[in-house]
Formats: sequence, C-alpha cells, structure tokens
Amino acid sequence: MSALLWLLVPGAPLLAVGLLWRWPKVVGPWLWLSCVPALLLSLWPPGQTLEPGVFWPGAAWGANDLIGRAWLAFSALLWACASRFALDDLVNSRHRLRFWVCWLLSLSGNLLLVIAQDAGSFYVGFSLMGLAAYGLIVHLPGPAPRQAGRIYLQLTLLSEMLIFAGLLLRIHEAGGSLELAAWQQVPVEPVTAVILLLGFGLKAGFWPLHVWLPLAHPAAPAGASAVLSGAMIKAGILGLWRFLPVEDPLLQGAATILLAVGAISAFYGVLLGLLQDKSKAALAYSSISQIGYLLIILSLAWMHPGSGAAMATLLALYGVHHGLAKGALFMGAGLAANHRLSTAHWLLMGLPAMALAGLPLTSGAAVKVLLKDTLYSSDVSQWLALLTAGSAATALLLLRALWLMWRSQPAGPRPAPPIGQLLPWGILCLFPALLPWLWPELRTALFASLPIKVIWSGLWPLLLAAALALAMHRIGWRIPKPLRTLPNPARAWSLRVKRVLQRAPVPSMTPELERARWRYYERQWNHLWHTGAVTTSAWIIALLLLLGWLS
Amino acid sequence: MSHISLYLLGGVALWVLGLHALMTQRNALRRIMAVNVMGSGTFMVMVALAARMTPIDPVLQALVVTGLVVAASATAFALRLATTESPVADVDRERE
Amino acid sequence: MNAELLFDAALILLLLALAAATLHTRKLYTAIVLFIVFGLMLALTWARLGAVDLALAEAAIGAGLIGVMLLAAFGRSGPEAATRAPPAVLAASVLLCSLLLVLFAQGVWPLANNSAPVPELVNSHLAASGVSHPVTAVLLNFRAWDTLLELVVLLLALLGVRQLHSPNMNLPAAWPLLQAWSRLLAPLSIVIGGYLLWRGSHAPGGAFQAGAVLAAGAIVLRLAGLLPPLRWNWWPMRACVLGGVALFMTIAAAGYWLGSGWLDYPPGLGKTLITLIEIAATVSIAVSLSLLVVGDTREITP
Amino acid sequence: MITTWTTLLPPAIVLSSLLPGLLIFSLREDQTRLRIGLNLFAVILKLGLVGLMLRGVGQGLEFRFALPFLPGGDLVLHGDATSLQFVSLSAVLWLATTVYAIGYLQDSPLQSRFFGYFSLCVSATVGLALAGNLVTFLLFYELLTLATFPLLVHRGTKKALKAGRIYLAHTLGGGALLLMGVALLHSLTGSPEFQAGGYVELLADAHQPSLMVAFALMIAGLGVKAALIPLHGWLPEAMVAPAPVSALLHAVAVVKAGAFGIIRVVYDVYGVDQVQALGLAMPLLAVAAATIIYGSLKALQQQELKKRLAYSTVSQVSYITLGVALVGPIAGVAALAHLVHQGLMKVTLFYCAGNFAETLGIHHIQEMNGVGRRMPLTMAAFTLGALGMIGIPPTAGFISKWYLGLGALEVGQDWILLILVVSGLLNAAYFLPLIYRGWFCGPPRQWPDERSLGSGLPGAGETHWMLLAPVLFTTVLALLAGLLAGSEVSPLAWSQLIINRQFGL
Amino acid sequence: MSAALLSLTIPLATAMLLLLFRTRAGTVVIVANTASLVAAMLALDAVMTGAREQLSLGNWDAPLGIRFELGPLTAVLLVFTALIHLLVTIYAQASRHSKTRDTDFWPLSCLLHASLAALWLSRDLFNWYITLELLGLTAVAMIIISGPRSHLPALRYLLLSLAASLCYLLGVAFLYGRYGVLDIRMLAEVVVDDPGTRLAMLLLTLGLMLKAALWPLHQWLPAAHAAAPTAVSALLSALVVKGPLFILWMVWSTLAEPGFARQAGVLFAFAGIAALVSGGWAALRTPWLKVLVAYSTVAQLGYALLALGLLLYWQDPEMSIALWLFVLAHGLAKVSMFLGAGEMQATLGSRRVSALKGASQTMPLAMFAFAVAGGSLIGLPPSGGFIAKWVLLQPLLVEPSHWPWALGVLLGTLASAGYVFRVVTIAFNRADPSSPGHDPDTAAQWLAMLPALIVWAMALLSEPLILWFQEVGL
Repeated sequence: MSALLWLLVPGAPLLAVGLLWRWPKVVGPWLWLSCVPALLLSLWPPGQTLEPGVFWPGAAWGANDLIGRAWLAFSALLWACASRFALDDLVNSRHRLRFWVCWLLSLSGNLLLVIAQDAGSFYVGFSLMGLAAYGLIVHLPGPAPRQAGRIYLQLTLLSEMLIFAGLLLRIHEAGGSLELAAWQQVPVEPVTAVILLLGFGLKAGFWPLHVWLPLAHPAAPAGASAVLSGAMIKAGILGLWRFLPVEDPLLQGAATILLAVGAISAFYGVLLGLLQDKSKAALAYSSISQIGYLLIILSLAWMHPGSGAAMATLLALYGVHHGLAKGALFMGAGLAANHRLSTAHWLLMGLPAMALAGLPLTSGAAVKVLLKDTLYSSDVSQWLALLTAGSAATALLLLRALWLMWRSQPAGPRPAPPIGQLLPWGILCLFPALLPWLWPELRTALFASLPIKVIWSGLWPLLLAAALALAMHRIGWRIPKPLRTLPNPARAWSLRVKRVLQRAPVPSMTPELERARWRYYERQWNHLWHTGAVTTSAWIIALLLLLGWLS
Repeated sequence: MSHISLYLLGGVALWVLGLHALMTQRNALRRIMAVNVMGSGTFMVMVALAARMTPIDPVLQALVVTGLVVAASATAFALRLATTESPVADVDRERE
Repeated sequence: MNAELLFDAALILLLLALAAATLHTRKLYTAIVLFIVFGLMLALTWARLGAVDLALAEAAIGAGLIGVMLLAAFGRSGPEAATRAPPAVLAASVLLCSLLLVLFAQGVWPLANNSAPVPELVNSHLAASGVSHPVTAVLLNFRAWDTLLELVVLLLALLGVRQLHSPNMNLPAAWPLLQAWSRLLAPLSIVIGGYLLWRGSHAPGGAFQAGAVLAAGAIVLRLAGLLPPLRWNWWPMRACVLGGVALFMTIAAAGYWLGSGWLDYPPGLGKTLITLIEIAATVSIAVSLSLLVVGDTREITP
Repeated sequence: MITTWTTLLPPAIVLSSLLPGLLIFSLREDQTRLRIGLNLFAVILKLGLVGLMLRGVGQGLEFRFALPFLPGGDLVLHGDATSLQFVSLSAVLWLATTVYAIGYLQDSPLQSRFFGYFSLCVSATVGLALAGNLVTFLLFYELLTLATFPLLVHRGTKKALKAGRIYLAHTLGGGALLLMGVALLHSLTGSPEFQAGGYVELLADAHQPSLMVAFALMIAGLGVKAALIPLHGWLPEAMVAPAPVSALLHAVAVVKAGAFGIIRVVYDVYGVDQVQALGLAMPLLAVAAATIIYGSLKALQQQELKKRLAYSTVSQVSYITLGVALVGPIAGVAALAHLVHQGLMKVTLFYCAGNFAETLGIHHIQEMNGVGRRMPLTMAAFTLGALGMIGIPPTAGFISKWYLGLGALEVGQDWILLILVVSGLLNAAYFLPLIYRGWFCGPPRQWPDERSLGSGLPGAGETHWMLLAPVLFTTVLALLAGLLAGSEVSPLAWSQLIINRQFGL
Repeated sequence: MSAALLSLTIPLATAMLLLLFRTRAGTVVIVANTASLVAAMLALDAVMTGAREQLSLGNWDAPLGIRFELGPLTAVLLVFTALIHLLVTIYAQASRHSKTRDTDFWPLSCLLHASLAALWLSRDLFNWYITLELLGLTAVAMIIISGPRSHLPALRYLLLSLAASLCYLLGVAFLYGRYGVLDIRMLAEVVVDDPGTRLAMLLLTLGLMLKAALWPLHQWLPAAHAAAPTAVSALLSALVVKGPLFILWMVWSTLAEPGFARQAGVLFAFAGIAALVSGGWAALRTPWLKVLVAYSTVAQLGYALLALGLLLYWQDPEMSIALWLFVLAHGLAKVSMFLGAGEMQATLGSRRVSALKGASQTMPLAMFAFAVAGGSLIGLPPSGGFIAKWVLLQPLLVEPSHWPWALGVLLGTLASAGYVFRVVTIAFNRADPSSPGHDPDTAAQWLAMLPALIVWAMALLSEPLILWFQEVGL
C-alpha cells in the first residue's frame, strides 16, 4: 500500500497543473508544495517498489539505492526552492500560466526519471522533462531565448531519439527486460554504448556535446536556469549510470577516453566561461566544467570494476553538491540582476561558489577529497595534478562569475529582494555548508578533509585563483576583442537545419502533362473518323473480309 | 464452267459493287441503291444455287421471295426516311 | 450450249454494267432510271434461272414500286451535293474490292456443283402440305414462320414511315393520259392479282406477287387522283393491314393449343387454311405497299 | 442456417448504421432534430452492439454470418479479435465524429446527404472490419470508396472536385488491382475464411509465382488506401473535405481500411511463414520505410495545416505496414496497436485543425501564431496529438514506436531503428513549429475569420461545445491509450492477444 | 414450351390490338409485359425442373422446317427481355419527360419484344435473318419517334443494318449452298473446316458484328442510341444489340472447328479489349451525356467480345457463362443509366454532360440511379457486373500464361470507372448548380433507379444461377 505513495512523486506536480488551471491565483504561491512528497519519500522511502501495471509495460517506481534517493532529494529541494523563487519573478508576466504548466510538467518528468526503476519510466520522465523545459527557456521574449530554445529543442530531440534507439537496443540486449537493475548484468554492445553516450551526453552537456547549454541556461529566467543547470542536466549522468552496466569490459576499455573527455570538459568550460561577460553565461560554462567532473567519476567507475558502490556514493555526493550549489548561484545571479544586494548577501553567495571550487569545510571540499582519493587509488593517478588545477580554474571562473554578478547590479536605488526569493535562495546557499552535517556519507568525507594538510591542499588553489583574479582586476584585464565575439558554429548550424527543414528538397511525384499537345492529338484523331459511320464501316467490312480471308 | 458458276460470280460481283458504292458514295439515295444492289447480288447467288439442281430448290427460292419482301420494305422505309425534310435545323449535331 | 452460256455471260455483264452505272453515274436522275432498268433486267435473270415467282415479284417491286418510290424521293430531295471521293480513295477502294471479288470467286466456285438434301424432302412432303407448288408449300407451310415474320416486317416498315410525320405527299396534278390509262390498268391489276393468287397454290405466283400487283394498281389510281387519300386512321385500312398477320397468328396459335403443334395445320384443312392466309396476306400486302408508297401520313387526331 | 443472436449480430452491427443512413437520405433538410436523433440513435446502438460482441468474444463465443455470393466465396461476416479491434475503433470514433460533424455542419446545406453518406461510410468500414473472407472484404472495400467520395466532394468546389477525381482515380485503380489479386487467389483456392496462419500453405510449391503476383496485386490495391508511395497521391488532396470527413478519412475509414487489409492479407491469408518463405516481406518493408521518410519530408514542405497533417498521415499509417512487414510478434503487436493509436491521435489533430478553421479561420500554419491563448483547450489537444505523432512518451505514439523498434530488433532488422529515429526527428521538425507558434508566438491583432461559436472566451467556451467535446474525448483516449498501455483494456493488450493467437504463442 | 410461346405471342397480339384500335395506352402494354414476364418465368421454371425442350414449327422436322429450342439461356433471356420491357414501359408510362407517351412507341415496343423472343427461341439461320431485320427496323422506327433531329443517325443505322443483313444473308447462302441445311444443330453435325465455310463464317460474323455494334463496327451506335427517346435508348442498348450477339455466340460456339475457333478467338478477344479501351476513352471525352452512355455500351460489349474470344480460344464453356452474365448485368444497368441520364437531360434542359453541375442536389435520385448503374458497369461488388467480371476472371487467372488477358479486363474496368465518375463528379459540383427548368419528376427517377437496384440484387441470386449454368450448360 505504501508503495502507492510513489504515485505522488510525479503525480503531485500534475495534480498541481490541474489545480492551477482552475484557480491560478490561489494555487500559484503554493506550487512548491508539489515537490514535498518527493522530498519526504526520498528521506523516508517506503522501501517497496511500485509496479503500476496499468501504465506502460514494465513500469516500476521506487528509490531504494543511494543515488536514487540522493538525486530525488536534491532535485525536489532544488525544484521546490526554485518554484518559490520563480514566483516573484513572474508576477507580472503575461505567460505565467504557460510557464508554470511547463515548469510542473518538467518537474514531474524530472522526478519520474529519478524514481524510475525501469527503462520505460525513465524515458517517459526524461522526455517530459526535456520537452517541457523548452517552455522555460523561451519564456522571456527576445531573439536570444528563441534561438537558444531552438537549438535546445533540436538537440534535445536528437538526444531523445538517440536514447530511444539506445533504449530499444538495450532492451533487446537484455532479452526484453525493462528493469534497470537487471541491465547492470547485461554487457553492452559498442553501437548501443556510443548511441547512449551521445544521447545522454547531449542532455548532460559535457564537451563536445555542450553547444546548447551556454545558450539555453542563461536565456531562461533565473529560477528556471537554476533547475536546468542544477537538476536537469544531471539526468544525463543518471541515465548513463542507470543504462550502462558498471562492470563491462567494453566500457572499461573506453573509460580512458571518457576520462579525457571529462577532463577536457572541465577545463574547456572554465576557459570559455572566463571569456563570458554575463554572469549566467559564466555559470553555465561552469556547469559544463562540473559535468566534466561527473563524467570523470563515471569513467573511473567503469575503469575499475568492483568499485561500483563507492563510485555510486561519490557520484551521488557530487551530484547533490553541484546541483544545490549551482542552483543557488543561478538564483543569486537572478537576484543580483534585479535588486541591490547587501554585503551579507554577497557573502552568502560566495559560499556555494567557493564550495564548488572546493572550499574547505563545505561539501565541495568533501567531494574533492573523495574524488582525489579515488583518483589516487586508480590506474590514472598521474591525472591527479589536473584535479588541483581544475580546482583553481573553477575558483577563478566562479570569482569572475561573482564579479560579473556584482557588476550587473542595477544602478540606483532598488527595492530589497523580496523575502519569497531570498528565503529559498538563502536555504540553497547554506546547503553546501549544511550538507555535510546532514548527510552521513558526506560527513565522513568532510572529516577526511579536515586535516590541515588536506585543507591546505584544497585551499591553496583557491588562494592562487583569488590572487590571480585580484591581479587581473588590478591591471584592468579585459577580454581580448577577438575572443569576445567567438563565432558560434552551433547557432549557425541550428539556423541552417531550420532552413533546410522548412524547405525540404523533395521531388514532386506527380508528372506534368502537356495538355495542349494531347488535346491537339485528340482533335486530329477525331478528325480521322469524321468521314461518317456508313463509309467507315463499309471500309472496315471490306478490309476485315480481306484480312479474315488471308489469315 | 456452267452457267450457274457464272451467275454465282455475277452475284458476288454485284454484292461487291454495292459494297464499293457504300464505301465511296455519300448521297443517301445512292447508298440506298447500293444496298439494293448488294441485295440483288445476294439473291442472285441464292437463285443460282437454287437452279444448280433439278428440280430447282424451292426452299432457296422461297427464301429469296421472303428476302425480297424484307429488302423491299426496308428500302421503302429508308427512302422515306432519307428524304423527309427536317423542319428543325440540326442545331447542335452530335459528333459522329 | 455455248450460245446459252454466251447469253448468260452477256446478261450478267449487262447487269454489272447497269449496276455500276447506277451507282456511279454523275446525275442522280439517270442513276434512278438505270436502277429501274436494272430491276427489269434482274427480273429477266430470275426468269432465266427458273424462278418465275421471283421474276414476277422483282418486276412488280424491284422495278415498279421501288422505282416509283425512288422517283418520288428524287422529287423530294434537294440537289445532290457534289461530294466525290478523292481519286486516291477511289483507287484504293477499287483495288480492295477487286481483291474481295477474287476472294469471293474462290469461295463460291465450289458451290456450283453441290447439292442439298432438302428439295427431295420438299417433294416428298409436298402432298402433305396442302399445296402443289413447292415454293408456296415452303412459304406457307414448311417455313410459314418466316412468312409470318415477313408480314410483320412489312408492317414495321409501314409503322416506321408513319413515325416520320412527314407532311402529305404533294402529288402532282394528274396527267390526263395517266388517268385514262389507269382506269384501264386498275381493273387489270385486280384481275392479274386474283389470278396470281389463285395460281400460287400450284404454280409460280402467290400472295406476295398478287399483293404487289394489286398495290401497283392502287398506286396508279391514287397517282391519277382517282382514289381518295389512303389514310391509316381509317379503321378498315388498318384492319386490312393487320389482317394478314393476325389471321396467320391466330391459326398458328390455334394449331398449338387446339391441335397438334404451332403452325401445324390440321390434316385436311391445310389447303383451306393456306388459301385463307394467302388471301388475307395478299390484302395485307397490297394495302401495306400502297400505304408505304402513297400513304397519307397526316393524322387526324381523334 | 441456424439463426441465433450470434449469427445475426455481425450483420446487425453493419445494418445499425446502414439503415439509419438510408433513412437519413430521405429526410428533408429542415428535419434537423429527427436527423440528429437518428444519427445519435444509430451511434449508440452500434456502440451497444459492438460492446455486446466484445463481451461475447471475450467469453469465447463465435459470431459468424454467411450468405451465398460467389461459387467458392460466400459473403461472410465474422467477428474475431482482429476485426473487433477495428470495429471498436470505428464505433468509438464514429460517435465522436458524429457529434463533431453535427456541430461542424450547423446551418450548412445538404446535411441529409452528408449524414446519409457518413453513415454508409461507417457501415462500409465496419463491414470491412467484420469481413470474414477476401471476397467480402473486397466488397466492403469498394463500397467504402463509393461512400466516401460524396463526403469528400461535399463542398462541391472546384478544388474539392479535383481532389475527388484524384481520389477516385487512385482508389478505383487500387480497387481494380485488389480485385485482380483477390480473383487470382480465388482462382487457386477459392476464398475460404480468414484464419490465423493463412491458408495458402498447400499451394506454395506448385503456384509460387501466382502467389507472389497475387500478393503484389493485393498489396498494391490496399496500398493505395494505406497511402504507400507511390500510391499516396490522393491523400494530401483529400484534405479539402470538411474537417469531420478528413478526420474520419485519415483516422479510421479509408487509410485504415488499407492498412487493415494489409494486416489481413499478411496474417490471415498468407500467414507470416508463407510471407517470409516467399520473400515478400522485405519489399513491403522497404516500401513502408520509404513511405515513412518520404511522407515526413513532404509534410515539412507544406504550409497548409491540413495538408501537413495529411502528409503526416502518409507517414504514420506506414508504421502499421512496417509493423506487419516485419513479420515478428512484437512488431505485429505494434502494428495492431498503432492502428488504434494513430486513429485516435490523427482524429484529434484533424478535429483541432477543423476547430481552428471554423472558429478563427486558420488554415495556414503562419496563422496559428498565438492560437494557444485564444483556444487553449484545442491547442492543448493538438499538442498532445502532435507529440504522440512524434512518439514522445507517454502518448500512444510512443508505445507503437517502442514496440516497432523492439520488433525490428527481434527479427534482426536493426536498420528500422534508424528509420524510426529519422522519422521521429522529421515528425518533430514539422509538428513542433506548429506547437511553437500556437503557444509561444504572439497572437495577431485580428484572426483571419473569427466566428462566434461558443462564448468566445478561452477555455470551455472557446468554440462550440459540440466541436470541443469530441476533441477532448479523443485526446483523453489517445492519452490513456499510451498512459495506460499496460492495462487489460488497452489497444496494446488487445493487440497482444491477437498476435498471440496468430503466432501461436 | 407453351409458356415460352405465350411470352412471344402476348406482345405480338398486343401490338396488333393496339394498332387496330389506335390506342396508345401504356397500361395495356404494361399488363401485357407483366403477363409475358410471368409466362417467361414459367418457361424458366419448366426448364429448371425439366430439361431443354425442342419445338418443330408446323411439325416439320429440322431440315425442312424451323426449329425452336428452349434451353436455360433462352429461358433466362426471355425473362430478361420481358423484365426489361416491363421496367422500361412502366417508366415510359410514368415519366412526364418521356417523349414516348402519345406515340407509336407502345406497339413498336411490343413488336420489339416479340422479335427478340422469336430470336432467342429460333435455331434457324434464315429465320434469324428475318428476326434481325425485324429488330433493325423496329429499332429505327423507334429512334425516329424523337423527331427530325434523329433522322440522320437513324438513316445511317438503317443503311448499315441493311448492309449487315445482306452480309449475313450472303453468308447464310454460302452455308446453305455448301451443306444444304439451315438448322444450326444439323449444320454443326455436317460442317467441315474448309475455305468456303470459313468465308461464310466470316460473312456471318461481320454482318452480326455490325448489327451488334461490336468494335470496330460500332460507329453507328453512339449517334443512333443517343438520338432516340430515352425509353427507346434504354431498350436499344439493353436488348437490341444483344440479339445479333446471341446469334454470333451461337454460330461460333456450335459451328466453328477448334482450330478455326482458336484463330478467330484471338481476334475477337483483341477486338474486345480494343472496344473496352476505345469505347471507354470516347465516353470519357464526349461532351454529350447520352452519347457517353452509348459509348459505354460499345465499351461494355467489349467484355462480351472478350469473353467470346476467349471462349473460342480456349474452348472453355465457362466463358459463355461470363458472356451472358455480362449481357444481363449490362442490360439492366444500361436501362437505369439511360433512364437516369434521360430524366436529367430532360429536366435540366441540356444534353451536355457539363449541364449536370449540381445534379446531385437537384436530381439526387436520377443521379444516384446513374451512379449505381455505373457501379455495376465498372464491376464494383456486389453488382451483377462484378459477378460477370469475376466469372470471366477466374479462368483467366488460373494459368500465368493467361494473365495478359486479365490486363485487358483491368483496362476496361478503369476506363468505365473513368467515364462513370466523370459524370458523377460533375454532378457534385456545387459551384454553380444549373437550376432545373421545371421541377423534377420523383416517381420517374425512382423508376430509373429500379433496374440498377435489380442488377445489384442480382448478386444475391448469382451463385445458384452460375452453378445451374455450369451444371446443365447454356
């Protein structure tokens, strides 16, 4: 019976859609409540898996493993905070209703994919989330959201179709089983692996599949950016984790490449991010970078069969950590763009930012330590230096992001941020500090990062970054002009695809008739018979007599 | 070579002559006469066939009598039909 | 024998020449006159071939009645449009027809010496037929059904002409000599007709010839203006026309339902019945032909 | 013949719309109430009878009715699981479409004629579904052509007539080909009743070329209605018909008749084994795949809403053929389920297009800007339908695609997956812009031709309720068909049942 | 046999009475036709229960006298003739637009009926000549009822009919000269395959083809049939051309030696396909409504010709069944088509096809009749035309080597679909419906539809009919 509670997880937002349709004014402020069931169930899971047989075949919902619960919890929390946060941004929007419907659908999809224990449900949630998010991206008017939305949609669809193909291939490989847990024991074919990596990679947004991400995330309203960057792109990583077996010789062989991709992604995101002059764009590139780390964790997991459980923990920790912190930062960017923030606010804002860079005593430090340990004990321990460099780079990027935020504050007197926005933002900002204390697994990691040596090893890249940032600020470094207007091949390609699709070059299959000529022939023919029935018939009789005789 | 053969040949020749006139003549009266010539040819063949044996074949002769009446009736009808002036002009004549 | 063959050949050539001339001469009037001559020569040919019944019929109809009708038609029709077939077409048609002729010649050649079993049968059953002339026996007994239908054909021709709703024939003012002659010819035609009819049962002659001759007489009288307009809507006229078929049919049906078979005359009554039919048919044919040629189609709607 | 109710039920189902149809013909134009009453009575009666039969078949009863017709080929109406799938779809959609048509045609002339032919059309469809052998199928197939034509040209405009001519040229040609095929097969075996696994097995050795030619002829004939390339030319033209007709035409009546025929020929005449053995599956598969891609590409080019939908039908109906041509059990399930799914979705889309055209005068896709604000319910239905067409879960279209893909993998035709992916992308490419325009573009200052149907306010009064209710009804059905695909009563489950019998599973 | 003779004499006697009393009462004719129909049905019943019957007229046996034979086909044709006459006369009596009401149509139609009955019953070559002449003259007389406009086509028809009769008669003369008998059965016993016989057969065939308007000798037909009054057109197309066809079928199926028959059969079959295509095309292109229907007759006779050709080519008696089923189905359908077309033409006041715009609204019943009849001509199931086509197709499809012929049938089907739906499509044109000159005549339109409904109902009777034919032969 208690398994039926799982229905509430994706159901609550859908229910909210209905209520919203009927009483938009009343329901609006309470939409965040639709995340509460998910949050509660992630903390106190019923233990059983729900198998709603009336839905698509094989459906099974539950969250009994660490990753699932962690993902569910942070997604629910982030969405809830963002819901409340977005409310005040949208008070005056004409398209409120549309936004909220998309929001809730997306939310429902996101939660569903997290609790999905079968491939079908996962895909249902994944698609729902991905498509509905389009409405969030293009919510604001203007060409930039529209373009971003277009490229987002194009790639989302591509990713969904690829995943669809991969899904079917996996089901086939698994002999028809839809159970994700069962797939862990099924080796994957190279084609399937490539398709799934591409499909989920497009959603996760690691290099080189990131092209839509820096356009889409900044285009949306702050609350939407928060969930896009914080929760949704994690679905890609979760998908890879769920769909591909952890222990698989094929993946083991390819793990190094993926590791490299992750590393490139981590630095590429930072480099490009530094070139941005909008805070949200910088944050978006930071997401690319962070997803790179998640990919690194995944690759490590595949590289070392047997380390699955540990890696799952790491993945969960990193996911939660990044999701919440990035959500807080995006919301902060939104706040900064519209309100004047006090110093206290800025300090609060610094917390998630630096947590991402691995500030000691935060969740960031904890996960960095874990990651380092893992890497250290892995076959590729020589890559360890990169991690430190990454830390510094991240710090640099986030400092720049904070600076950009600060700079983007509107001049002149502005009202203080409303409490309805401050509160959820504040909660999220505090989480990097609170999380280690709330979550036992993270707590142990935090304790491991407490020795001074470790703190120092985590801190000096930050200090280096801070110093660098300060220096550059002092010398008044500006982004070189050629770098400021980097061409965006993705946008050009998107436009080209759109144009081709609007005028698809298909030959017409109807042949052309030359009417006039045929009419002329017909006249000639009719004229031939105009001599009269009697004469013609007599001739034919004579001819036929002769022919009949001769034959 | 008996006279019967001659008449048989003459009969078919008349028939062919009639057909030939149908092929080349356009006037209604001439066409009617052509059909009559064809008829005469046919009857000549029949009469000649009747006369090739003794006693003369009465069946064929009877047939010719009947045929003659039939042909004559039809001819009379055709003649009247061909020469009744049409008080109404052929406004929209069908294509042939 | 040779001379006879020569005569036959000459006759046939003459016929062919006449026919060709009729069909291809330039003037339509000449053509019609030649056609009448052709009809007469044909009658001669029938006589030569021993078909006296036919010769009589041909003379009365082919030359006589049809001739009159052709001339009348010529009077009614406008001038002939000068539409001659182009020479190439003409040449092609001539070629085609000569080939056809060769073909037919091949076809008919073997027929000259065949013989048929039926004449024997006719002769053997002649006695049972009720008449002594074989042609009449065939016409009115052995193949009486043909003759019945033939009468219907005649009726149909008449009906067809009636559908034309053509205005009254504009008879020219009677020619005095014709009037004088017709007073003589008319009774003669009745006499000849009666004779032919009577003769038919045992010698060449019969209902059809008799009817044709009678019709000829009537037509001459009508042309001479000595007869009132012959009108379909005068009921005795209709009765006369229909009488032949009606009587024939009654006898046929009565034979079937009362006697031994369809068109089967009861033994002994054969001659009487045939005579009756012949009389009715003669009247019918005579009236029909007269109506066909000089009938007044103007209707007085009752 | 022993007449019991099981014997009489199949003809009763056919007659339940045929007789009211004939009665409707005789009504005067102004007898509106009587006409509507007759229509609804017939609809309800048919639904009831179909329900009865569904229950009966569930209980294992056999419904069979036969009349002597041709030597070796009786006129047989037979209710089995496959036919019931189609009959139920027809009956349900007829209900929706009748209500829709009543609303749509209010105040337009010649309604008696329209509804008369409308009923005939449904009778033909139902008869076709219930047909127990090829001869009977052929009969109703041709009747369907005839009954549809007056509906197609109902507007009587030049364009409609042109479409009508093209329609006839295609369908009658196809009918002739089908006749040839059926006759050819009949000359070899007679026309026994359809049976799972087919009945041509015994002939396979002696008459192989004949069987192949007969198959090609029949598929060509059926392919016209199923709009396989290059025989699809009529379908895009046929969209000039009034919206309820287009809806019925594209969703259930005509295109489905073709697809259903293909299902019958492959499964119940030849049998999957023989189709495989004769090497006939592969060409059919290739044609279906080509049609899917071609239809999508053509749809992209269209700027007229209904035309775009029409080309989409070309593409979508071929999924059914594709599923059949894969000759595997899972693909078969997909084909049968898609028969229903596509019907529900496409009927929704056409209703929506009709609503836009009737209420606001929208015909071109450019005019759809912002329509979601004016008619949110209709646009929402449209969106759901379109997403279903793309194959976005959890709509019905996704279920079909899922099973198709699995079926293809099962029989080793992996390339079909590529077709599905490309087709899905193309579908998205021509449907998503519409959704984008509807929801995300600003409405124009004035609609092309706005009429006051309903209250004019967004929501329940956005258009006449008779136009709105069927849309919502079919949308909900389409959604449920996908969402509740795992339930006992879903089309998927029923298809599974049929396929299990077919493959002896 | 007595019932059959009654069926023959009733119309003949009725004609006499009508002529004698100058009444033009359609009721009398309808009663007579009904009586004749009943008699024909009794005859059919007798044949079905008993066997074929012979009758020697005047009790003179065959070489001397004329023989009647009442077989299954003859009985069916008698019923068919009476039925068509009944349907047409009821229409002619009821319709306000029928131009036949106060004319000699009534006696003439009776005579036509009698002539046809005589033709079906007779088995004598010369007697057939007279019945052919009867048919021709009646037809011409009936055509010209419609007035001066019809004189020219009627004259052409008459001339060609006469020429054809003479062609036929020459053939008969040759046969008699060669074998000395006229009865077809006796001839069949003695006939040999030699050049003379072949020539005679050729002459017979050409004469009959001309009379039956079989391609390529069909040229007189469209104008003549189109010019006639509506009721007459219906009779002409449904019945008159079928008479010579009957003789042609009889002559070839009994007299021809297999070798000769095979040669000729191919030609017949090709001519049939040519007729289907060219007739269909001409019907598709002509601007006149009744000419269209008339050309459709030309095309439909192509089916009969094809069946005849294949019958001879393969010596397959099944084809005879197909042939006669075609004739029956075509007759009924064509009656409906002509009556519907005539009604529309008269009501809408134009003879053009294009005048039918909107006819589906202004004259729905007549249009429906036209379309339903057209459906049978196309061969849509479950019409009589379909059954016939089906029976034709079955032997065609059994052997792969026969398939090319089926292509001909396919072409014919498509062509007929083309011209039928050309009209139907125009009728649905709502752009500018031609307003009817005067109000349409509903009863007459129903009567026009009746034959079409019968032909569709024929499908339900066809199975026993086909089986019976297969069992006992024609």
